[in-house]
Amino acid sequence: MQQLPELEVIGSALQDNVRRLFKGSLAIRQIDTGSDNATEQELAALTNAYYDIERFGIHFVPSPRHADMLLVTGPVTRNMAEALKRAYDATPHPKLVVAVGDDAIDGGIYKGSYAVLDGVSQVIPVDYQIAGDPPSPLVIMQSLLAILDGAKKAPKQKGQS
Amino acid sequence: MSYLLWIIQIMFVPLVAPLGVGLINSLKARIQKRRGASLLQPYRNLWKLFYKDEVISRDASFIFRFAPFIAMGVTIIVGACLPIFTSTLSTPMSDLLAVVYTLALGTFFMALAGMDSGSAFGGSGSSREMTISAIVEASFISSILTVAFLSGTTNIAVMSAGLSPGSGNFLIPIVLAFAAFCIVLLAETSRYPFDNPDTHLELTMIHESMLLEFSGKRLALMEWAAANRLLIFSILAVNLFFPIGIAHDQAVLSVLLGISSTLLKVAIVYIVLAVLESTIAKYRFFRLPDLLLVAFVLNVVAIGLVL
Amino acid sequence: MMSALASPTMLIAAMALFGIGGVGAVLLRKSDRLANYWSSAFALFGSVTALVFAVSMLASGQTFVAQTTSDSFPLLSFALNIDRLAAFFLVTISIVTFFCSLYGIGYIKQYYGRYNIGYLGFLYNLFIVAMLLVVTSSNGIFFLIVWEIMSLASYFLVAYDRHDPENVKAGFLYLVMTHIGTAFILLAFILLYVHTGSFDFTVIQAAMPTVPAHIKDSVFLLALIGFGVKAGIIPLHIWLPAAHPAAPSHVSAIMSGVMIKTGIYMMIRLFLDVLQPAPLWWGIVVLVIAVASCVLGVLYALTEHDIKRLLAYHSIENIGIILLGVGSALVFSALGMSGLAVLALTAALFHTLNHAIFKSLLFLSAGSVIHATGTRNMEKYGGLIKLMPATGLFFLVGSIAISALPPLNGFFSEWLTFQALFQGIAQTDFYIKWLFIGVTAALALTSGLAVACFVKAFGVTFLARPRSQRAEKAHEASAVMIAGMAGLAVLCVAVGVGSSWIIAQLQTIAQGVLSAGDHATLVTVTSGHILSIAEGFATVSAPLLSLLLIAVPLVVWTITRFGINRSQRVTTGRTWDGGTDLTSRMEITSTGFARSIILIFRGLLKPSLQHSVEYEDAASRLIPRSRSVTLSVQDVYRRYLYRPVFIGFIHLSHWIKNGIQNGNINAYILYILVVLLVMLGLVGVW
Amino acid sequence: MNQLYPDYLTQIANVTSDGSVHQFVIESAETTKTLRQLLESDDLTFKMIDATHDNHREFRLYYIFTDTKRHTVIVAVLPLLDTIEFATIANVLPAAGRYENKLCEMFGLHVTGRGPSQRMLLHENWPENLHPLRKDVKWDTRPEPAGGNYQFQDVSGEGIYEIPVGPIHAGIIEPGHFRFSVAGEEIVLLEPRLGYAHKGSEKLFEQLPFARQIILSEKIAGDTSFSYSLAYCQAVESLAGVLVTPEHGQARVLFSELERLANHFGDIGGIMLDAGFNFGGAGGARMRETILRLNDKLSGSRLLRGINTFGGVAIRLSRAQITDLRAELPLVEKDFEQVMSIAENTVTLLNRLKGTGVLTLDVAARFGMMGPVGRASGQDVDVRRDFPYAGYGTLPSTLVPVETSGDVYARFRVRVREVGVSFKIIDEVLSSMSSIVPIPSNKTIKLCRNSLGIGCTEGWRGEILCVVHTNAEGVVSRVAVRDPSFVNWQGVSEAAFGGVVPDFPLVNKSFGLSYSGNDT
Repeated sequence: MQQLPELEVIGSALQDNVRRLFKGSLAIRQIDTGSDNATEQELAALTNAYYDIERFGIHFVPSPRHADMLLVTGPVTRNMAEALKRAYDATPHPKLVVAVGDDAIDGGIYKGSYAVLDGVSQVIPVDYQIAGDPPSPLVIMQSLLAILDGAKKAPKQKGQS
Repeated sequence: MSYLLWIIQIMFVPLVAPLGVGLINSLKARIQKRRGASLLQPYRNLWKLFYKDEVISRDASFIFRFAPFIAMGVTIIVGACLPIFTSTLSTPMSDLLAVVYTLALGTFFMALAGMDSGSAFGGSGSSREMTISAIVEASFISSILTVAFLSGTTNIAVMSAGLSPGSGNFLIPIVLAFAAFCIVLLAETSRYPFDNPDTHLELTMIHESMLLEFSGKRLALMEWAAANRLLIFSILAVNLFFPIGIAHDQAVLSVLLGISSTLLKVAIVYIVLAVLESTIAKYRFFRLPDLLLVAFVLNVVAIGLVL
Repeated sequence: MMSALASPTMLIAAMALFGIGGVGAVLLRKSDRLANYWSSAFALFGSVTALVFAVSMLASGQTFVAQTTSDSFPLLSFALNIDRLAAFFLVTISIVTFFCSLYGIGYIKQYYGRYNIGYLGFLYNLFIVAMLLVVTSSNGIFFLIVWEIMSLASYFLVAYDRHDPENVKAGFLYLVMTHIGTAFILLAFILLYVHTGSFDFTVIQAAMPTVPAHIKDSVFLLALIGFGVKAGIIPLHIWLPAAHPAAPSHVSAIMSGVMIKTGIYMMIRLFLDVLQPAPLWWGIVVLVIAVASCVLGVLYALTEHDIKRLLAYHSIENIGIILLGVGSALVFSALGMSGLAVLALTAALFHTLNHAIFKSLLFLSAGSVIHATGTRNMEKYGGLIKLMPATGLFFLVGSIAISALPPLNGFFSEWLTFQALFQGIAQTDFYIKWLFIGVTAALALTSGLAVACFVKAFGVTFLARPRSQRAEKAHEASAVMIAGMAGLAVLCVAVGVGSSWIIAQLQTIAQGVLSAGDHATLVTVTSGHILSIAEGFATVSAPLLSLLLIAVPLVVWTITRFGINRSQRVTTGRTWDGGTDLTSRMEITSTGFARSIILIFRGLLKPSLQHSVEYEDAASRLIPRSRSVTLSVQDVYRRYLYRPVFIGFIHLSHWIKNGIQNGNINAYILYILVVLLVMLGLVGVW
Repeated sequence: MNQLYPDYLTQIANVTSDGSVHQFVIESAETTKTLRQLLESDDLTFKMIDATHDNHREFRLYYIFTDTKRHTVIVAVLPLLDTIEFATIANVLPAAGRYENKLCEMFGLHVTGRGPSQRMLLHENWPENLHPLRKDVKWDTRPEPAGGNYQFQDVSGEGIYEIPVGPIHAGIIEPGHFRFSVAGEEIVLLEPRLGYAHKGSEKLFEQLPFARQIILSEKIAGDTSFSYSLAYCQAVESLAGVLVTPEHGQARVLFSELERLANHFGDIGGIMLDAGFNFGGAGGARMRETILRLNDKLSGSRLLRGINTFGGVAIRLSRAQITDLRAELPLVEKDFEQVMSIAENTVTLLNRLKGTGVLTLDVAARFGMMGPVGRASGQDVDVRRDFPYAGYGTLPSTLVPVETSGDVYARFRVRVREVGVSFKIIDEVLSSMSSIVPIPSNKTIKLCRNSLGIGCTEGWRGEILCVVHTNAEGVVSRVAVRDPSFVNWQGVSEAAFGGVVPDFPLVNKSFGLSYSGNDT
């Protein structure tokens, strides 16, 4: 299998961060809030044999109850806002929310449209963003690395004083 | 010495079980030409979950809250009753029926917990789990019964001591009962072709759909209990039917040999599982009873041959 | 002291207390409250007295025989024989009636103003007295009289809630079936009388060597059918799932818990005691019937969504399990293996006791649920554990016990039954061995299915969200009702933990029945209450099992709660629903839960599914207006057994005389009597 | 003049022709009769119903057909003057029902002659009386959430319960909701509810500058970016009279087929994965990734975005790139053949696929199912052959795989065979291709006034339609897109009916439909 050398570098740095912040296990719940399915495809590609994100301690989980991180894609359509809120509430602390893709950041090309709410941050608190339309798997991994590098400590429990 | 052995005996299943899951996942990744997660990943997952908060459905009752402790507790109890590395640690708890029904108690509460949150998936997961475990129970009991009659005791911890090592006459019934037990193992531990432990499709899940509502510590316990269950059944499979290497005394050397031979044999079971789960598709739900019928017939023939 | 308690005066006192309760209730019928309190109080006193008497009898090891004959009816004698077996059944009956009477005080209140409470109190006490006499009588004619009183009293109790036509129908079915049973029993006793010259059990037993084999066989079959109807064995069970649900719940509990056991009692009494020695095939027949009853019983239970019918079918299942013990005992004693016979009978007796306890517990808690929701339909329940936590807990205890899960009592009696069967496989020769292999598999299958069924019953009733407005408004049962259930729940735990001691006692009883000495002891209790079968083939320790099952989860809880991440916060939220609203229609239904198992056993259950769709526009069939689906399971017994027989009878009666089927109950009873007379005539010729 | 037209148009007056598009106006009263007449001709295939709204004037409905024999488009225009009512044709043409519903919802029209329908794209949070595609509704209007109610079909009967799935699924899947009514495991009714990915794209087209419209077209269904932008470009090219050179046609064929390959690999792997056959699932994902990387190397975009422009492709392909591609694709093909030979010999897999989720030809024909789904049920349709575009003029009919069993296996097989065809087509294209010089982006493109252009491509899911309308100033006044999923979704319930719940994901995956494309 043809591997990208940079992938290994990013990967092992990512793994260190996952160890540091998430005890070596980062569970991701992906939520599509009206994306065009391009970002989903790229996120799904993270699990294929090329990127194999699992080996860095990162895995996708079926329920928000199991998740440490919500990867939200799409501009958040009117019809998905409520579902997104519920998924956020269903996720136990500590949790990170990452808006993936230009649309998720601020609505992208759909910004202003009657049918969308202009990005994830309009509906739930967003911790980080990953730009791109869609961001490629490698970009997603680089961005995750940058995100985790920036996170000094394990994500704080919001609402806890 | 005996205390030390008991400590090993009790800790073995909960400590080793996550490693087994890691092994299977890693092997499956290799077969898919991936490198996969590290062998220790299941421990990390559990540890992480223990340090997460929990969200519990407001529809759920105390059943949901206590089921994980019962599920975990049951696997620890049963784990301590097994012939893990020696046939000398016997308790009245190691009775065949006590083990089977204690495990069933865990399933009972897990299925109730699946229904408790009122999610449609949890309910259908419970229904599927109970359907399979209801019809597999007869095969579970009778496949071990074959060995019990051969060794003259239903105490699974000491069963292997009763089996004379060179009894070639009993090879056929043992192999038949072992084959039946393998089907039981797959059904009881929610592996292929009964259930797909990796699936992200909520509509096809059996075991996983009962866990969709769990989070944090309780999820960790449920997943840990599932790993324990797999190890328990694997130990039963290798040490009841092929007790090669198992210690019949408490000497250090034989105990070490017992532990390493068990680890080796269980590893083989896990490798076979990984290969199986990579090379076949899951069965249709209503074809599964056929498989269980096969197990049942194998058992009847095996017991018939023993006597 | 002990001998004083074991004296017949105690029994007479118990009877008298029930009598005062019954008659007083009739006199006080003007006041619902007084009638209820009076009759229930005396039923409680009577039960306690009977319990004390029977326990003392067991403890002192005495046997009590009493007989009075009257000259005008030479065949009828008031004959009692209270040996250990009878005393055991007295214990079982009085334990159940005690807690049911306690529960009844609260439960009966719902009938105030609607029905005559005095009448209920009278029937209730009469019913209990008759049951006590049934298991103590030792004369065929006297037995039949009290048997009939028991049947009629229970019939009137079944039809008590007569505003529901279903209950009246169920009562009628029960009446007909029980009299068919009585007819067979009568015939059996007459046959015995013809050949032994007596209706007295001891005389009959003594004369047994002179009775020809084919007469014994005929008596066996007649008694099996006659008592089988009462016990509810398949296929004679059809009245049971109709009648038990119809009665008030505390009466259902007594009917399912103990009344059907009188059939078992008489089978043990006749087959293993009076008619001994018995040929091998009797045992095989009983085993086959037992297998059919337990497997089919639990499968039919799975198809039910009427909570009391579900429990009633489980009674059939458990009667099957008890008969597995009885049948094995018959087989073993025919083979001369008295030790194994004792083991099997001990298992049967233990399961009889356990079933009496947990089944009445389940019926009582089901009664509370029905009381609180006004329906027996489980599809209308849901979430009740939050509204009625005590009832929920008791039903859970009952469910664990009946599912034979450790450490409660049901596990240990099923364990013992399994041991009898295992020994049957190990120690018998080729053909019998295969029989036992099959029977063992059937029992394992049954217990697996029972667990599934009680996950369904408990889950659908008590967990998740209410499925109907009635369930939303459910309320906890009253204090006395809780007390009644709590007592039985405590017994489930206590009998489980103390099972080794109880099994040892029951073994003595079984040895007495089978006239086997101490040398035939297969069950031994070693130090630390370890129960050991056949010199260590199987061992289990109930106290240790109970201790571990309680302690280990607690330790796990303590460690996870306080040992790791103590600062963890637990919040409650909405059930994760994928982002939609969950309604009560989205919880798995009782029917849905069991549907897969039903489909797997479609060969036996013959399930069906019918669609019907109405369209907005019949021509284009584009938009459906309404859809409905009907799921059902065929009643094979009515279809293939009873209906042909019934149709045959109709043809016959048309042939004899047009219009003989006038639908009048009296006329039906008359027919039965006519048939009996004809049969008596035949016996005379024989 | 009528000799120019085929038989079915001879009865009709006022036919105006514009290249390969024939338009005529029909009377409201005559609608059903005229359309029925048209449908009687074997040459015509119903495509879609579209509508426009003029702020000052009226609504117009466009009933669009294609003549596969003559490669022409027939458009019957029904102006609605002072009315919002039009008669249904769904009782004659069931496939029309869904379009009628959508137009009613989005334009506030009212269809007569059949029962009420539920809303598809605008959910209960949207006010009943606000219709986004009307010109007087602003594109950025955001009304307060309305408290409507959506009534799922209720199946009565003791013991029937509902399983709600989504819109957030357990996997990495687009948002959509499935409401199962089940008897235990058996599905007695499946009602999909979509619209969760509705982003108002059609309205947005009217708003965006010309250059960004292509970008938006690529995002209708992100996995089909190239075919969508191609359909859009073709519609505009036909309005502007822009011709595409054969080389650029060939390049478009190349990218179309690469897109098909990548997605078919994904779907074939996905079907195997959903059947629990992990080896095949991993293989599919791996091969998909290989193609995406080739895409990246060729065009700089993994999902082939930003390639199409009016008149051809906007990227450069060097001889070396083409040679590389010709060397690498056979390796992928070999990998594919190896995986498939193992898959086709795995009994447990075939057992899951065969006989599961049958969609009969009858149902497929009734709704006009298309793409691999239609072809697996015996619908012999393929735009590449029936209505050729770009460089597809020479695709022989033998290269359109058709299966008849209509089950999951048939849909699986059609895709597997189509992969083979794609490799062939690519090979053919590459063998005659030397290098591609990009078309400079044309800022001064002029469109016909008051006209409509239609682009039609065979995406990997089936036929993609893009209709572009211009107003009196020659400015794009409305763009309508129709994803094949919009049609094929109607088949999912039919295929799921009577099956068991655990098989549904497999059935759904074998349909492989788009949510975003459907919800536009």
